[in-house]
Amino acid sequence: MLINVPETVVADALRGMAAAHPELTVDVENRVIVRRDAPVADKVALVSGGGSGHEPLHGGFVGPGMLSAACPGEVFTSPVPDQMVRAAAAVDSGKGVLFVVKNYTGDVLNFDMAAELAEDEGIQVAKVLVDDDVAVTDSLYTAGRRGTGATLFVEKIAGAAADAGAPLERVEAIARRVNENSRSLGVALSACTTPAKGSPTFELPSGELELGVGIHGEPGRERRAMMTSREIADFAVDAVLEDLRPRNPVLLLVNGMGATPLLELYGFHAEVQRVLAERNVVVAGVLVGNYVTSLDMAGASVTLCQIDEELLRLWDAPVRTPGLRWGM
Amino acid sequence: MLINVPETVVADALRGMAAAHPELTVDVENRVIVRRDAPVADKVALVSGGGSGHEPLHGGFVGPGMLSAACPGEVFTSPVPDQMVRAAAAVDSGKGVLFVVKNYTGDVLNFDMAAELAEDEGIQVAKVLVDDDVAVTDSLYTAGRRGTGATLFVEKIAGAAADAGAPLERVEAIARRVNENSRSLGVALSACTTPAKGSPTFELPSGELELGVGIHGEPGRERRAMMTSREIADFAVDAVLEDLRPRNPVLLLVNGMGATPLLELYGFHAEVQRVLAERNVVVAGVLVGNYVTSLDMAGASVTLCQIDEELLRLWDAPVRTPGLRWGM
Amino acid sequence: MHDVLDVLDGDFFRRWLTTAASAVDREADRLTELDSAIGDADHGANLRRGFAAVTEALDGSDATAPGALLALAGRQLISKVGGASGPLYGTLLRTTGKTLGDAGEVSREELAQALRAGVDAVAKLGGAAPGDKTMLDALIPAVDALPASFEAARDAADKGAEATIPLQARKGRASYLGERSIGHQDPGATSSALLFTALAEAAGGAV
Amino acid sequence: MHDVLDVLDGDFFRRWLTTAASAVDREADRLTELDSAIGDADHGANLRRGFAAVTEALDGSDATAPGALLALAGRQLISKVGGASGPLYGTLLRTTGKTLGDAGEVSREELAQALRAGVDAVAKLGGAAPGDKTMLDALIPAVDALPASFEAARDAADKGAEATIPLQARKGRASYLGERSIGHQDPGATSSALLFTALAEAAGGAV
Ligand SMILES: Nc1ncnc2c1ncn2[C@@H]1O[C@H](COP(=O)(O)OP(=O)(O)O)[C@@H](O)[C@H]1O
Ligand SMILES: Nc1ncnc2c1ncn2[C@@H]1O[C@H](COP(=O)(O)OP(=O)(O)O)[C@@H](O)[C@H]1O
Ligand SMILES: [Mg+2]
Ligand SMILES: [Mg+2]
Ligand SMILES: [Mg+2]
Ligand SMILES: [Mg+2]
Repeated sequence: MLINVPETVVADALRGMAAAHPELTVDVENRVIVRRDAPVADKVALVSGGGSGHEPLHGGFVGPGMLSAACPGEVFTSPVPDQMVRAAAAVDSGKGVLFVVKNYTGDVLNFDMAAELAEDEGIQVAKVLVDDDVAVTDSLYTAGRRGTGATLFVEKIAGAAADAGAPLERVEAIARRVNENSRSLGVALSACTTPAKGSPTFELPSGELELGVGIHGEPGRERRAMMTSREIADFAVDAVLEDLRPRNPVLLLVNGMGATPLLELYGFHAEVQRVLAERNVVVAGVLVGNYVTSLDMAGASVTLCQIDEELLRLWDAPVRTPGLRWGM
Repeated sequence: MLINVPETVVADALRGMAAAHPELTVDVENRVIVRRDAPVADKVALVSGGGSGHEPLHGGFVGPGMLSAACPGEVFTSPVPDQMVRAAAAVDSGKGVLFVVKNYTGDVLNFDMAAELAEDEGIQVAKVLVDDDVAVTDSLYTAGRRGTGATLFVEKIAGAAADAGAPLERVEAIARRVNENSRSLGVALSACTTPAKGSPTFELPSGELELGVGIHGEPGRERRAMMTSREIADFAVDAVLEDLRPRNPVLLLVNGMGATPLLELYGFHAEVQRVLAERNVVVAGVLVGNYVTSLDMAGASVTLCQIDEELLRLWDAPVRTPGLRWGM
Repeated sequence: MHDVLDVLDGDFFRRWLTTAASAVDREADRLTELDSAIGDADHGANLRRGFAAVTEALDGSDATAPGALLALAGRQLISKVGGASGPLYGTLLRTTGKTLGDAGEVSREELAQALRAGVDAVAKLGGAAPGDKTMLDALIPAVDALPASFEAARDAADKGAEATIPLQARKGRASYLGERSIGHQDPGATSSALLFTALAEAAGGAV
Repeated sequence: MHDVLDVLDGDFFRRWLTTAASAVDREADRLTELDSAIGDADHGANLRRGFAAVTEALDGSDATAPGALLALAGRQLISKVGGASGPLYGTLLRTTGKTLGDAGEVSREELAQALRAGVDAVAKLGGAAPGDKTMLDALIPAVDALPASFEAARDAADKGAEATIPLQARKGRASYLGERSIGHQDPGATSSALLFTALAEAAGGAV
């Protein structure tokens, strides 16, 4: 690993991010990444965060049209309430703050505590839980579906709504609508290695793949012998469609897990488009790249979001962040 | 690997790229990626290309302010003259075409042949060779320094000059100036695996690293036991500075080889900035990310380019490509 | 063998927490190993970071009341750990501490009662039930046994942690594994057992 | 043993090229293996792709003149291979073909002369000298020996290829290895030897 010691990985990365992105205010000590122009007068603010190791999520999505602030935790570990409260205080213009929370026990508990503390400080807080991963089927007997690729859709679209001046309840409702209409499935071709552990977090013999993997290398539905890009696309798209049963059109995210070359990811995207066409699904917008990663895991995930005119307009609205940029 | 069969990897990727980027015209059969609005009247055109497996280079750098077209070869294999001639014909407005060629025997020979053929067809062609890799020291007894990270600087800055309406000789001279003032050094923490071979292209025991690696996994200056991010930054920056001996200010590219998590790359960038500050080098512009990759190789490279006011202005000029975008 | 101590003062609680911190530090790799089997391989690092902060906070504080010391430790865990275990262990200690109030000394029975309130708060916050393969499966039997003796609590926690092996997880990350979570000891239950081992050690009992 | 053939017609050249194509296909993994030791692990795939295109082009062409057939093959290699070997082998065959002109039959001596022109063009294009550890180290001795016999050319090419093992590369990717290139056989010299083995085979010589 290209690190100094595991203990300083997140702080080192934040220093490096600060030096690369003068348009962000990076508080390395307190681990909060904020838009330099925050708080933006009369606008609802969006705060997200989660364990590190998924970059560019979330810090790379801070900027006009998307997040107001992000709180990076230790690698694969939810951030702590102090960070979230600090972030909320830094970005609140008085119009309130939406917490975008991926559905993991740690994230949920810490953001819940933070919401209480922030409200004690007079900040109006709403929360939206992202839980799009169809690999977790039996959500009654689990911590529920995990938050993965749809987080990008929620942050982008709700960010655009906030940017357009929508009030907190409206931004929250839109975020919720995006999440409810999004589903993902991820596939790992190799495990990832966390700095703290220094060896792969799970055993995945080469020549096998894990279908339905989570973004921390959590196991999925099943392990199989290696499949072709075509077969993986069939499996992933069908798993998502079966759960979502979307009306047309949809947004599509073909996301790399970190170590899959862009060359392979584009090829996989071609296969995903093929299945979608075969299933008569109309794609209104698409993103291919490494956006919600799992350190050095090889693999990819597919996220679909059923949209309407309003959501598509918000998706297309300008955004300017280190990780996602268009229209400005 | 997330592929179908090795033989279709490049074609599959091009289909996926076409579906992701409607702003590009992707000729999958003939392997040429062209700006949709080409030829742009009265502007010099830039054509580059090389083996695939380095994405987003070059195809991801096609667009306003950068390349007019790119020719992707097979993985790690130079494209063929037919592609380059076709690309040149598609983008030439009558003002001529600059070929940006990384210094590898294959690329040089194929672009040379293409230049002859294109000139036979009445297209005015100039060439610039990118050879920035300081790992190759003894260039009298080798094929010469390899073209690596500086390619991005050359394509961006010469692209901006072309965009501003400079004539071919001027665009060529600027490209040459950028190359002459750029140096790089790369470090591999793991080898990469090509689809055709299916196993790592070279042996790199875990716990060792290759200093001065090339972007196809070509070996470097020496192999050592694993070093910290800090030590690697010291080594890479000093190797580059020793060869370049730049006047202030410089542009800095901290480039990921493909499988190094952005989290680690940002941390490495912090160390690179530290050494540069210690050496009194002033950084006027910086880019951190996966831009000139080597499939799934873990590692990073450092490129410095000594600039002046003109080059900095061209660097800062707007660019809109899948892989690099600002100002528009 | 019966407990050495029955009146527990601030020194005792400091001893407990620093003993727990050493145990967590020593066993961090094992906790992470367990968490890598059915979680995300960070439980050891999480608690090590948290308890290091607890030790530092204790050193910097002149609090002597048991309740204040536990609440301080709980706040540190909440502020420094993150993940699932940070808020849960933080809530455990904070609620226990608050329940003890500002008495300068407490009895083992009072501690047991306060810990029960702490464990209830953990159950409420995390929504887990006994048998869900979480820290509760060590905490609940330990608290049940504490009125008997520190050693009994320690042994019950150990047994509870071991008894998570055949269980299928229904909460936390391990739940995503479904049946594949069976056959592995829960990392959180294991760290809970460490806390009760440290408690018995602080009380001078056999370890 | 002397050569079976001394008058070489279009059929002979078609046989040479398709035999070469099969040999390249059969030995592609070995060529890639050699290229992975001191290059970028694609030489086998490169030539397999190129010679498959050559075979297809020959099938689709009714050319019969040796020169035309070689030039056609050379153009295919240039258009389909890429890398260093594409232009180099393409130039070899194209120049050889052009030198042969449009005669319907050529002698072995004429072929040897034309190949020498082809090899010179390769040397000029790539700028390599004998001993630089490239395909030239097999091509030059083979062409030198061809006036004697096809078998002599084949053996000289084999020997030339093997003799690249102790050399330090000064051209192509392998040159980046410096001294570390010593001890490995050059992939391009190896594929050149395959071409001359195919030539001897096409001539009906012992293989
Ligand atoms: N809902 C819950 N209720 C009680 N304990 C839980 C719950 N979820 C997880 N845990 C405990 O937390 C432990 C994992 O802690 P840790 O690894 O530090 O956090 P994370 O799962 O966020 O990485 C599990 O082993 C389990 O004992
Ligand atoms: N300048 C040169 N002159 C002659 N032959 C060369 C030269 N450079 C490389 N070669 C030959 O090309 C071979 C490599 O071909 P190949 O692997 O197909 O291309 P690349 O090196 O572009 O991947 C080398 O083994 C060597 O024999
Ligand atoms: Mg965790
Ligand atoms: Mg090659
Ligand atoms: Mg964990
Ligand atoms: Mg090669």
